[in-house]
Amino acid sequence: MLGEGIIKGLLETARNFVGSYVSKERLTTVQYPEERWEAPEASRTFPFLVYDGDEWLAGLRCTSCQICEKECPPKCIYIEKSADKKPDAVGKMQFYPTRFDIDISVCMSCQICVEVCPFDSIKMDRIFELSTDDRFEGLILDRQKLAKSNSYYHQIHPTEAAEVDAALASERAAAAAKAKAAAEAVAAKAAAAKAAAENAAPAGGGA
Amino acid sequence: MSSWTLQQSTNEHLAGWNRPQVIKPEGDGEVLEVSMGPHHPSTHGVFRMDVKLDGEKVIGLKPVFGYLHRNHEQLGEKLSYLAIMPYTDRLDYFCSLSNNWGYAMAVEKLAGLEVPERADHLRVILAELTRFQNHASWIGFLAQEMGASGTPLMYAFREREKILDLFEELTGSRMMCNYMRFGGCRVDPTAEWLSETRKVVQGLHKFVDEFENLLTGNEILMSRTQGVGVLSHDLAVNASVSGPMARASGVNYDIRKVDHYGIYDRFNFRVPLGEHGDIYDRYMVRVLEIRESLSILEQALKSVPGGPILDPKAKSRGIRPKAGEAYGRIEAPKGELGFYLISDGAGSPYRYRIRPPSFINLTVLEDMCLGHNVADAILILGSVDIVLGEVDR
Amino acid sequence: MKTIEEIQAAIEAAVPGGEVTIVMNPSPAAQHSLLVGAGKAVAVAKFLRDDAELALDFCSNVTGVDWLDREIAEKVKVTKTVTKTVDGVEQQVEETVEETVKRAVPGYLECVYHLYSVAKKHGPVVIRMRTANRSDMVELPSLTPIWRGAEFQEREVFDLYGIVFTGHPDLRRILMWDEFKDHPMRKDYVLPDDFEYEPTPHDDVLKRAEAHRADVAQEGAAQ
Amino acid sequence: MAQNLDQIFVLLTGWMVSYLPEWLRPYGVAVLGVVGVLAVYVTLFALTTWFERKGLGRMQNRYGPNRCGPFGLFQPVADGIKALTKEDLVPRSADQVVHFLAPLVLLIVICMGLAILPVGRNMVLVDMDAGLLFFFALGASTELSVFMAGWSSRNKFSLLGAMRAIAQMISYEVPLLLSAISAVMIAGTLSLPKIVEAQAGFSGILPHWYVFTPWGFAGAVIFGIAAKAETNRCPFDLPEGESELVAGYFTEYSGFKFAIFFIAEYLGMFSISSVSVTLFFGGWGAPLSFLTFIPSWIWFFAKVLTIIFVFIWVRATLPRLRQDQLMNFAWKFLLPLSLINLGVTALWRFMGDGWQRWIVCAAIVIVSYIVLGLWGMRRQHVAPRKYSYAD
Repeated sequence: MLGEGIIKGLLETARNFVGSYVSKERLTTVQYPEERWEAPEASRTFPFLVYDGDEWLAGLRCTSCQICEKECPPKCIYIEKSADKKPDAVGKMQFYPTRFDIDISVCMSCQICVEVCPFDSIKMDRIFELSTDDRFEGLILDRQKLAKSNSYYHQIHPTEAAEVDAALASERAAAAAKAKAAAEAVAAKAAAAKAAAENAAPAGGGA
Repeated sequence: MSSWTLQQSTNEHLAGWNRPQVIKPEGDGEVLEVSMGPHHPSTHGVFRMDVKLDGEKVIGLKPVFGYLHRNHEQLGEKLSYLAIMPYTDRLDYFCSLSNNWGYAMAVEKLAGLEVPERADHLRVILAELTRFQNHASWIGFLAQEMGASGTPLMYAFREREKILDLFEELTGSRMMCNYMRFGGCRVDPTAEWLSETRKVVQGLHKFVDEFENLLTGNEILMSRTQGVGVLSHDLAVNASVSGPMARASGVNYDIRKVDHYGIYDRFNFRVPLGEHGDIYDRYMVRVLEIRESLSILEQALKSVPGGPILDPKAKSRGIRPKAGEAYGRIEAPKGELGFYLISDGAGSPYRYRIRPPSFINLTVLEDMCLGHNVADAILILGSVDIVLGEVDR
Repeated sequence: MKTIEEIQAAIEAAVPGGEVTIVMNPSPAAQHSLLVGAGKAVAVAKFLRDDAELALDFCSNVTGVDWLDREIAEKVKVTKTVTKTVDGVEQQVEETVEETVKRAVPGYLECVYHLYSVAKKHGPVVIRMRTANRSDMVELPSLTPIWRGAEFQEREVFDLYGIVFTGHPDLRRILMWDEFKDHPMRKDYVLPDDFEYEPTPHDDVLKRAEAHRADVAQEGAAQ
Repeated sequence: MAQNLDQIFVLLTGWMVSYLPEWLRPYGVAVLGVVGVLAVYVTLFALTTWFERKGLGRMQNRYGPNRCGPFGLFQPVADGIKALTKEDLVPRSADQVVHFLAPLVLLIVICMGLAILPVGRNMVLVDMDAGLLFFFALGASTELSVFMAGWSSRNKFSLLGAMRAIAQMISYEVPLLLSAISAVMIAGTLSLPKIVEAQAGFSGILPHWYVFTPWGFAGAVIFGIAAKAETNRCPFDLPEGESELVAGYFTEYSGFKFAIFFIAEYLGMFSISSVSVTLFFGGWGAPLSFLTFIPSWIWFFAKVLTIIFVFIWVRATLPRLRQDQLMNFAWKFLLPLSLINLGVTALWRFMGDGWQRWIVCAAIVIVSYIVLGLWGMRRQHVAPRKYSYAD
């Protein structure tokens, strides 16, 4: 009443005026180009494609199954499938994308492509300084621009990448075990066949 | 397409209609027609009011919508259930997590999914944080519309920043969180995140006190808001006004209490009610509501259980609910946010409808503004708490 | 709160000839609805609002739904008199045969109201009204006089679906601009071909992009 | 030495004009004075835009401008360049001549007001006997240009802003004048330098400023409030209320014409704070007796800047009033209070020295403030409220 509230308010702003000089709590602005703020691990901007090893094309995990293309809410992914196959991260022969474009002027960073990808090949990046003067082609990332190494992935999302690597390793081990088992089975079969043949031969001889 | 003719409405038919009162201009009857918006500093984006003025007194006001219309509902009918989720973030871009919850809830009803304990706790925590930051920024915007050069808004944004940091740490994005899934949530928070949230929530008490020091007792704010934009209890109910605006008019209707959705039953909180239904009541109801939100947050953060965060039956991709329909609604910060879904068994909904609270709360804008000043009309519009992303969809 | 059948009975008792039928909702949500005939809809709505026990004073949500014309293939058991030769004697035998009958169900536009009670804190009661068809008989009575909250939402339904609400005080387009011709939420709405250059076209956009490219090429050739 | 420093500008002028022929000297003094005063005030204007943005920023927990030069000090220069290079748009249906004249009239009038301000000992451009009257006469004519701007733009928002401005400025001139009159009554002169001299001297270490008397304090507060309304500053910035009227009467101005309005607003703020410093805060006098060695002109500008800081502080805190409340406040609160204050001043004058007059005068001022305030809030139906919760 009678200006008391106004005076209270004035004191509050005065407190903040002084506070902004003494307390970091109050002056929270990050002065961007000079100061940089470490984004949390979960932070996301646009998708990228993970590749293993050093050769980006050979190591690309993407098998161009096109699930992300179908699920993408704003339809910003465009994939063309290859005619031939190459081994994927697990070692199976798979198709690979001959064209993989993401139009980041359309992408809305929802990370649904990451969620639906069964091959752990598309992940969210943290880069954001992507401005360009070309409105159309400048904002299209093709597969080469999208491809980033697994070590980069480890760098920006360490926890998640470690989990993915562990899962892939076990898959690889399983695949290897399976392959080994298959090979053994083949070998055993061959051996069995040989043995049978050997068995049969004397028998035949006996007859 | 059909050619239609607008039938003249008969008076008998409109007998019971709660129509806005009619004001005749005084004097020579000259009326100044001003089109406020779509580019006006305080119409919250691209909203327009066609105002008829007698001097500075408003004698007619027609809201004009649709400048941000993008046919969101039709978009939804063409997308899979999962792909709609990120689009709901963009309805009321201040409260993406509440929107997520509303939509997830409708789908859960449609598909009959259960939500695990832990996920329910997380949903409550996130929804209340969202409510806090929405209300705090709303108060800032209201003061801004009163001409307070942005100081309360800056303080609100300072605190909002802390909450958005929490959101980013958990969901990966500050505003477009896309966090909830049918039958739970997407990522499990770490223990550090929870303890950090506790710390932030503790700090927010001090902020609300400071905020109230700055504004609540201020004579200018009181004289600007008391007795302005009065909305009666009966009109508020009849015009489907919901949320803090209805409660400021004394309507005891909080969906958290009425529908017992989520696990709100377990927490102790009160529902503040206004008596006069003017802007000051709307302001105070929100202030008291964020204090209650803080209490809910403290209780919820104390009791987060372990366990899964997603219903094991649930799958997010390729969900195809059986034919049928469901209406799910939550108490979003702006009012009753409902999602109405009709499924025909396909991968995308046959009908996807949003009940946007701020759009429907605008129904009574003219009733509240008539007879007041232009300056008050702006303030009344501000007190409705609209976000154009939701109004125009 | 009353069950849906009780509500139906109450309405039948209070508004004779209200043509209220129950539409079951098979989904787990189990929000069944009442189909109200357009003729007495205002009276039914008034009853629902003013009845002391129901007191559905809060019209939460109003929305349109478009149901296209469709053909239903039903298996119907038909009893026919067939002339058969039994044991060398011709006899008239009645026989039940299953036949697939194709029936055209005319499409209609539907308006759905979700009602709640603020006073009694119960709900939802869902009522729906259907137009006779989708082309020329698209009138439904407006419930705005009963629930003011339906005002903008009915305008929206009119705008997006083209249901004409008779007795609505201010039935204009709300989201689309006044000069707009079509009703964009109808299922047979054809998108305008205002194709913009898109670097990564998809699906039907891709088709249209190719068509446009062909157009441009033709024009180039013509010149 | 202190004496010389205090009079440095006077001596400098004397030295410079001494090279001129005898008959030219008065003109030389005038030209040098005008150039000096304009230069100082325009520099101050530039600094103040920076100061205001910095202060507002800090009060709002921001940095404020800090990109142009050290601490963002060159921000005003950048703003000036921006304003100069912007396209000057004139609405097609506007009254071209009046639209062009309005900012010029405003600037000329405001600059004329600077002439009578005593910025230091012996430092006044024109020592008029009726200086205060001249100042208020000029202040009244700023309304003309504001209305010219609003009317000629042919914009509904501009027109509304102009109408608000007229009503507001005319209303607030009354308490502004009445509160100034109390100082005149005690000093017994309308000349600003003489009013300053009347406040000279110290009791112990405290100065004899009018603000340290009951009537002077009330007068200073009323003058300050009315000054905010006269210069359209928050919380009385209705004519340009951004959230309601886009930019009020200068909605349709762009480029340098807009900048002129901006300059005029700030210069008006300076001149009115200078007058309030002169009337109630002892002009160029030092605040404490042992601080007299600091030059008088430094004291004057320090006081002016302090008052400007209060302007900024208030702007950062308060929301805006509504038109009818603004008028009610002027006519039903400020006007009676300033009239009562006038009576109190008279009482003070005739009660003679002694402690009784302090008590009597202070009591009258406080009681009338409380009664008028409570009555005003009752009439506006403004009261704190209690809130209940649903069960």
